[in-house]
Amino acid sequence: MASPSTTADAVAPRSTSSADDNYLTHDKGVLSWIFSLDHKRIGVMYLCSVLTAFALGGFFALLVRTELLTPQRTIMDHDTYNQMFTLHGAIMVFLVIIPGIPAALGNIIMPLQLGAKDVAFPRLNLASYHLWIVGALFMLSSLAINAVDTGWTFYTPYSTTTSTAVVPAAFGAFILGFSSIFTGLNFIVTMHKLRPPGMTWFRLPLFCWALYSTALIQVLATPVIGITLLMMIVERTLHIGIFDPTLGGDPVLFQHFFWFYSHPAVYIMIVPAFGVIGEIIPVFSRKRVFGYKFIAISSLAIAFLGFLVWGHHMFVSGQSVLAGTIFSAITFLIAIPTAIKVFNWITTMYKGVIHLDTPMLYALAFLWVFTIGGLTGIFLAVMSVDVHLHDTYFVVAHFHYVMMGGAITAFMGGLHYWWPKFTGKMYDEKMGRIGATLVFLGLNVTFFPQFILGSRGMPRRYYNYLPEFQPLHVLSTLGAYTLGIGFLLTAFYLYKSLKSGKTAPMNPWGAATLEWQCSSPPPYYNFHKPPTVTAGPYDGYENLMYDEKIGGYIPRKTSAS
Amino acid sequence: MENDDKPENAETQPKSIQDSSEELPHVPASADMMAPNPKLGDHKPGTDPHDHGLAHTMPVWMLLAVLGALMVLTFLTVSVTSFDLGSEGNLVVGMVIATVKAGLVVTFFMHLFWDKKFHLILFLTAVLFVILFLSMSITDRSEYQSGIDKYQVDTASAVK
Amino acid sequence: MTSSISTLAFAAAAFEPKLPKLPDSPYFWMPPSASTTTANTDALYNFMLWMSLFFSVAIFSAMLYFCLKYRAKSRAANEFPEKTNDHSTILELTWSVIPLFVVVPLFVGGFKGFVSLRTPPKAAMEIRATGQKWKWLFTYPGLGTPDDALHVPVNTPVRIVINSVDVIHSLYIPSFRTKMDAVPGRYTDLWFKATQTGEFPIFCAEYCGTSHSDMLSRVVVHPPGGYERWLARTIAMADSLTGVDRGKMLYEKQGCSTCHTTDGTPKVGPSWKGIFDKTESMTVGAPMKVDENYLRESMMDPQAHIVMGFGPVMPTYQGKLSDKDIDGLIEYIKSLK
Amino acid sequence: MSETSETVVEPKAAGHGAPLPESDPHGPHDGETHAHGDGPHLAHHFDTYQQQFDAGKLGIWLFLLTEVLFFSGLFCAYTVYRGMHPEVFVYAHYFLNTSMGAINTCVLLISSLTAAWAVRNAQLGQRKHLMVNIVITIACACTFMVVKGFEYQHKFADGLLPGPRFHPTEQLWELETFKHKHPEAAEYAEHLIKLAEKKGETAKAPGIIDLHTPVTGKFENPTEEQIEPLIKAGVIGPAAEDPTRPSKPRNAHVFFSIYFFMTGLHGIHVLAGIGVWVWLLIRAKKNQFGPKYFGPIDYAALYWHLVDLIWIYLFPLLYLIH
Repeated sequence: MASPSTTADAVAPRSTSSADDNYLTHDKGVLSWIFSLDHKRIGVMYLCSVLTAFALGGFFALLVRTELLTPQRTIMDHDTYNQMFTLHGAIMVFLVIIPGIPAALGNIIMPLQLGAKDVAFPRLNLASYHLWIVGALFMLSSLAINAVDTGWTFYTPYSTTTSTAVVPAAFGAFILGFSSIFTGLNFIVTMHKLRPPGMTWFRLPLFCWALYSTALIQVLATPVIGITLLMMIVERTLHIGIFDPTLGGDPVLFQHFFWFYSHPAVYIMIVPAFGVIGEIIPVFSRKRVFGYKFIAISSLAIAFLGFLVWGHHMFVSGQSVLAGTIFSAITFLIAIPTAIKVFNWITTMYKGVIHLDTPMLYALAFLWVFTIGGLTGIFLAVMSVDVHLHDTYFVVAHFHYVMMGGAITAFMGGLHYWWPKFTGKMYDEKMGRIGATLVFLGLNVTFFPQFILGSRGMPRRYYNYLPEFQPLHVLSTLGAYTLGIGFLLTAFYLYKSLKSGKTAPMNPWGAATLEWQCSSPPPYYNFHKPPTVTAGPYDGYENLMYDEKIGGYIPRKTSAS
Repeated sequence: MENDDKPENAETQPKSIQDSSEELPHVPASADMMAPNPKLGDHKPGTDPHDHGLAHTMPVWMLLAVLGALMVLTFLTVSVTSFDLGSEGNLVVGMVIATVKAGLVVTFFMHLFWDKKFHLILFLTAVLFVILFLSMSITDRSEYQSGIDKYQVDTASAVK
Repeated sequence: MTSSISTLAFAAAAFEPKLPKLPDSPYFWMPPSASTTTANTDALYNFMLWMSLFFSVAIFSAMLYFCLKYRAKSRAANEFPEKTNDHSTILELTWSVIPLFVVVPLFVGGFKGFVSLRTPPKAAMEIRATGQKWKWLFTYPGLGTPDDALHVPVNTPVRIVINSVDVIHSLYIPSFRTKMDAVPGRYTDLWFKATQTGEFPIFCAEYCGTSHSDMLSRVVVHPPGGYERWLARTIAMADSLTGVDRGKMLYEKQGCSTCHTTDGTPKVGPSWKGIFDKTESMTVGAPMKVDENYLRESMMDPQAHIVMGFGPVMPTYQGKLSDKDIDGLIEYIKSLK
Repeated sequence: MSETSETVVEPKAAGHGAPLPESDPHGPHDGETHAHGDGPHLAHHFDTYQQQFDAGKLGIWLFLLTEVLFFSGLFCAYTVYRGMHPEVFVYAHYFLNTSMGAINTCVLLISSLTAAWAVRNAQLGQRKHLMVNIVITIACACTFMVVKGFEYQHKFADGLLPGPRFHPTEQLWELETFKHKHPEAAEYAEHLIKLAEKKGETAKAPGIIDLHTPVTGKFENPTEEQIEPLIKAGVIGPAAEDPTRPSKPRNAHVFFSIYFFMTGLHGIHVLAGIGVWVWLLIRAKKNQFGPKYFGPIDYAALYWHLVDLIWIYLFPLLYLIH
């Protein structure tokens, strides 16, 4: 057992050039990556895979938006269009957003933030990644055979009767579910059992709290989608008559099964985003986060309430009035913890010293976009209004504001925030700011017109549409192109930073959480001695000084003398 | 949230073993392993006489007694089907017996009685969520059943 | 002879497939309001619109103001914020409770509106709607053949009993702010009382495959007496039409035109032009000659033999077409040389 | 932020915690080998055996949580269909072999005992007893699968398959289990069938429509015992597939869909369990378990008890329908 570190160690300044032995250089060769048990390497592999999937899903999105430039055929036929939006949805949900923040960024950062040497079960962690790859291959094999055209929701009986390759896609999602369960399980145990001395629950960084809440949902909800997809696959192949009405089954039951997972899954996607924002805002405001406990507990509250509201996706599905009423009532309660978070973040900025670097720009974009996404969610929770808006572009706009605008914006923010840490390189800050601005503008131009379209009655998943809707569709497509350019620019300068970026200092942003006390990139074993934690995750900014020579923060010398 | 931040009790030396006919020559617990661990510790040894090092050890008589009880309950649940207790009565009795059996397995075979309370909470959470899932789906289902029945009557008469 | 020609001309004009037009709306956000069911929805929607505007303006301006006011000069300046509280239970409880006060009335309002949307008056006139890939068919009391448009009298409560023959569809009338899924294997329903005469579009709102976006229809709200006149005219016409004319009418009305063209281009199903007497290879089994028997089988048991290159998507018309109808369709197909 | 009292009071370090040396003086590490010299089974990122054991235990409990929810979908489907079509379940349960189910229950309970006993053996370092208990567990699991295999074989042979392949070779009233329980009803059903055949295909036969048509002989006034079991099983009455004669209830195949899905998925779990136990037997033979390291046995036993637990519910739900 390691003894607690001494004070002298604590303030000794360290050079930033300790990159000669870090997790990136520790072992060589492709196999040392593919079979690595190191959480950082697994996280980096996850990140690369998720970004590849994101590019693919984004490409499909651009094709879909291009097709919608005109009310009739533009570049593809009906069926191709249906396959494109299905693949866009399935890839973005199962391959990008769900693993995006927890499995990629969380894997790299969470054990470091916690002060642990690794996650609790490194092999399970690697298995989770390998399962992700297998699941992704299954999903893409559907693309190669005859791409699935059911929409990402796999509603029966359409999914059990269509002629496209539903089984590989659904089986892929089934496998990805296990990948997600393994990550969640691992994170819960890690946070319970591998905290170093002094790291109390209320000293956990908010990112860890968010990942903990997410992991609970992953463990509790994901098995249900597993069994649901399995039943759907068996229904399709053996016709067992559980979901197929011609054999005595009930398609609405499928929707209950599906949304029992997929609504909590929405929180698997957005709660980690809250965590990232909770890290960025205090660091870039140089101020403790306001109302730490309320934010931490509200993540848990959202995770729990998220299980009780799945039926709000089914107000017009033939669900009973009784069930609809219960689900609607609980749905409104989610507004409370969500509002707490937004208000607390804004208050954190009050009287701070705000640095508008790229991560902070993404965080501000998140606040803007998520506020709109959250408020429009209230429209959809009101039952009578939802009857009009359900399955229209209003819903499309709402969940893109939350998923794309919330989860992806936070993911981009987190990526930029931790980029210097896990790559050891700085990116071009000016380009970063331009990229963030383009993404923010693109987002709003793409999705805001869709609120109007939806309110006016434009149904979703439409290939042809009434000519009256065209101007707003054109605007939306132009926004999508802007988004595309923003992401291309981002990819370009991030790639450039890997090749020729400045060496990153240990602590470029002046953060106080533990990951910034490792070198950049971190050493193979993170912490030789478990660090002793004596303060909260957002304490002690006043003990850090910006040093222009190294371009990062170092402990303030005066406190040692 | 449980609090696992209390420094751990150091008293974890194994108890003498009564019924080990072929005790292995295992290395005595190293000082390192048994050292006070300030890091974690929702495990509080020394509070129960069957605690053996890392976890609780079940006495043999208890294991056998539990199996006996389970067997008796299995016999009971089979024999009760020959009595007519109404359309739902038999189902309820069957489920009650099954739940008692499950309770025995969880409490004794799975050590949950001596295990950390958090594990119990986890298990109960799973049960709670299953109940939630089932009850809402089934409530809704029984509410809209009439639409299905009417349709089935119509289609049945249409076929004729 | 002359009467037959004039009927044909009339039929052609009446069944010309056309895109429903979205009527001009007096509102920016919403389509026109044309039934009694819109009041609750529109009121709540507008309330939320203003509430959202208020909250987002408040949040955005606070955020932007803080960014400008408290912006750091540079990192090198090493500024530190003045000490402020890092939590305030009273403040945080306040903004936990504020949303509660906002959402409770919203829930109650939405609940009331929803219950009234789902509770048709007892005296409502009943029309059946059947969704199939990719067509809505409406069956009226007293009219044997279904129609592809929804005709209703103004100021009369109408209950639509919905079901589907294949996959889930959703009957959506934006101008009435109402929508209901058509679920195979059961009935669902919706009701409304139209307050404006005219034509309003109907969409299918639940994704149902290839031509989901072409599954459009219209609701025609007739002025007083107009519905009865329309019904009488349609019944008379349905009885009088025979042979090719009947087939052509059914082609337009029964959804055949969604998948089969009459100009030779294959769509979801084979084109009817010149198909009669042709020998086609089948997906399963030996090639078959497209004769009267094959055509009849295709309507009654569409999956039995499928022409090569097409999918098993056609619903059965068993029980929906009379012998007279089938003969008419066959005659019509024969006429398309 | 700190609300908890600290045992180690330190001056505030820069930021969140104390710093760390850059590199590990213990030299390179590969995978899970340890750096502490504590013993062969302590993974590098754990400090003590206790920590490692507790982590594993929490992990396996979380895994059991996912298993419970995984099966919950099937239990939900079961409950919905039982509520919707009670007659199908009454009808179908006559086709199941209760004694085989009961034997399997006992076999699985015994294996659960030996699994729990194996944990005790591992904790006490009794290698031979441990191996004996694991072998018994595996033997019981194999017995379970063999019995299950016989059951499946009978079902296949009798045409009791899910979905459109459901073509039972025997009618309900021809079954021994049914005849034994309701002899009068079986006789009455045979009589109705004969009657229907005599009247010809088109004739209005008994069954639902005119169940009480005057017939001669001992079936003139059918008694409760003759009719009730048939109506409850959906053989005659509104749920029957064929309204003109005794038949199977509509959608009877759904029961067998659920039966095969539930028992099949459970069987896969038993097979996985056998695999795990074989692996642990090999490790036990190598003398790898002792008081400091018995986690794998404990975790496998917990998994095994859960498999048992699910069967405890499946048995009355599938085999003991009244």
